[in-house]
Amino acid sequence: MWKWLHPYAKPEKSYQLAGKLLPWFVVLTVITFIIGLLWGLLFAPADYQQGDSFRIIYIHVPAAMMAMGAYSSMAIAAFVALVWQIRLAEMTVAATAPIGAVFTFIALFTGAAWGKPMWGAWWVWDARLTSELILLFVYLGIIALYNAFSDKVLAGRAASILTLVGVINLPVIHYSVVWWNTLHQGPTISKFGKPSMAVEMLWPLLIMIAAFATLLGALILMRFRNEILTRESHRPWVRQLALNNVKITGKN
Amino acid sequence: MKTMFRALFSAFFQVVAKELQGAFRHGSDILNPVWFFIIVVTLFPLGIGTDPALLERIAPGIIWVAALLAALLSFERLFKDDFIDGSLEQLMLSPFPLAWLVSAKVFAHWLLTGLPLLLVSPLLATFLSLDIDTYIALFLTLLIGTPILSLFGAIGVALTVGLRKGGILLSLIMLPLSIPILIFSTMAIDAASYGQSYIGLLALLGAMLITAIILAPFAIAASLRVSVS
Amino acid sequence: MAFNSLADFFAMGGYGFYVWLSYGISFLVLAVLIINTLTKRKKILKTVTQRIAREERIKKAKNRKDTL
Amino acid sequence: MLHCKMLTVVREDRILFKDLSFTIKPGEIVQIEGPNGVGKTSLFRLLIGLSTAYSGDIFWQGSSIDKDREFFYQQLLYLGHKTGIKPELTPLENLQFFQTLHAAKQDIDLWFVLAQVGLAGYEDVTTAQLSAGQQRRVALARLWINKCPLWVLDEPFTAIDKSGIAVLEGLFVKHAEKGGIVLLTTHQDMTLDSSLLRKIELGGAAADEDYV
Repeated sequence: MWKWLHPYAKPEKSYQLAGKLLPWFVVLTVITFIIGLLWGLLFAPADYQQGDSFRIIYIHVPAAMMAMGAYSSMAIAAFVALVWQIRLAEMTVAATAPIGAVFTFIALFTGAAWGKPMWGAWWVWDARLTSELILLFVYLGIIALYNAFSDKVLAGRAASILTLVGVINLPVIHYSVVWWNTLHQGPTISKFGKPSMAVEMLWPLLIMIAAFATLLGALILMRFRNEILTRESHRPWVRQLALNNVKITGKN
Repeated sequence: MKTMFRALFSAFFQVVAKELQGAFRHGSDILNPVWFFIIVVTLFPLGIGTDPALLERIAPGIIWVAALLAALLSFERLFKDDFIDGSLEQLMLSPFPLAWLVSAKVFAHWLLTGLPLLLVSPLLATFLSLDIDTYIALFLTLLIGTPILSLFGAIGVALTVGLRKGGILLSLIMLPLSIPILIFSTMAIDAASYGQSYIGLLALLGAMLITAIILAPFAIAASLRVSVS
Repeated sequence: MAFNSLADFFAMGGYGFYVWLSYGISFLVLAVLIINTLTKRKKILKTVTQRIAREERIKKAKNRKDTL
Repeated sequence: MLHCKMLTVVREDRILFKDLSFTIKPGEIVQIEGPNGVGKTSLFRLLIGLSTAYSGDIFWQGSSIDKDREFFYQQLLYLGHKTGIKPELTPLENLQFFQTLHAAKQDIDLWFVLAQVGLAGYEDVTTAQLSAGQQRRVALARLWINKCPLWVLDEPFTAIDKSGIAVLEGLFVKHAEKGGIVLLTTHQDMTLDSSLLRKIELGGAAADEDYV
């Protein structure tokens, strides 16, 4: 397997591979989003308890899942980067962090907007929302650390280490928050989403999850390509690419 | 006369513009104090419990203490880098009045640190279950109070900028000086939460702000002359 | 179809504000992320061309004698 | 005309110099000489009003520099050990900033000036990415765009090679011919004709003996 993968460990090859994969991801994203949104917003029946407000679930749950998914892929990439010293994996960590942060933000915001009519408050210190908030802080910490280094190779390594520390710590944080929440006996909360769903509600959710997953993939590919371009900007192939794409401006 | 004023204002504008330009080139760095502010505020509900009544009771204190700490983190940036690279010297050798130029720097500092706190304050209000009237009071005290913090902080930084380990000293100087702002602001917010009038307290803060705007630049300029010599 | 009319659809059974706010903000944020990614690519390529232009200028200036 | 009367500076418990008096007339290029640690930089910093810890008087065009700072600073260009260049801005932006802040020449092609100091091709990179020598060149570019008669230059030749020194010396001579004053320190050998250069010797025996 490593032999087959080897040529793709070269930045230029992986840039091209990412470029070849990207259109497929984009097309899949658009199709699943259209189907999922139409189905979820128009055809799925209203929830008998929550009415139409439950339709927020179609972005909340996929965003929350992909926020975690993004972190998992970052963690795997960080592990690969640190164990096998593969620079492309470091780039993946850097490329994924902002996307994960945005997805986490969406999950938080939609959670709050769903909670307002349900609990009467925009924000309650519910275990899930709180863990989600801490996940956002962790993401932002990683991004800030990455941006603080001017040498992007070192930055990638530092961000990878922090990501792995987060992997060990995130479950602990999650369970501590859950435990803390039960001790504090916050406002009684009907947990979101988990109860067995009617099939006609579940299908659009699955499609939306697929949509967010492909969107995550497409965005990772795009940002991954950016990272490669930044770090390889001295190589002839990037220079040629730049000359083909941008007109030279400025004073000569 | 007219050209002199124009030169004065273009110098002010240039100082602000270059500060912002430099800060934005650092990218997400400029948001760090705000994130610090948000994280500190979220630590309190996690530490003392999520009972909305309790949170609302202590919210003014939490938010103002967090704002103070966040401001402390950002003060160093005000003159330290300029001192190290020598642009502070050049600023002091400019034919424009030093007090005027440092006010521009303080204004830029407020735009980069005070204003973001104002912008994220609605978020914190929801975290701490503030009602709308209390929130308005909070917003107004932040609006008047954060520029005072920037001005006071600039004096502190100007006094310590030449010292090799000025960091903790700066906090020791600054925190006692900012106690009045903390007290008046939290009093105003408390009054608002009981539905009482807090105009008087706001006026007091406003008076402090105006005094600070008029006097602080001269104090900053004088302190810089001491620190840099 | 879960709704009888367009007005019903926008009202979302009284939860219209929250539902559309959620969807609106979510897609807005996603759009910002996508635009940011695309402009970042442009910016990277532009800095590369700027560097090429700079190298040209350095080459041109090599022959001058009256500089520091 | 720059006139100093009875300057005395005490640092911690050491006398750097005592009762120093001199006058510099328009059109003079003056080199302050003396071994390391004799207080050349300290002298410069009081001449430009940055440091106030001294006794004695300094007059520029007949008025005390502490009294009429703004008038003095309109006519002063100072270049210190620290470049005064902001690393997060580009050389172009740095010079633009200098133009506004020090009322320098506006109608001048900064690209041309930067090419003159050997920075062609580096005009729009952030200065942080430049070498120390290049950063000094950005600072030196100020010599081309200011209108000040008094130049106070602390080690202007640092990180400049022989031919570059000759270019700068040519610039000094031209400045002096127009009635300007150049006050400088340097460790490098100058090729300037000694009739054009006046030297002021600092310290030596007098300073070394005096411990308070």
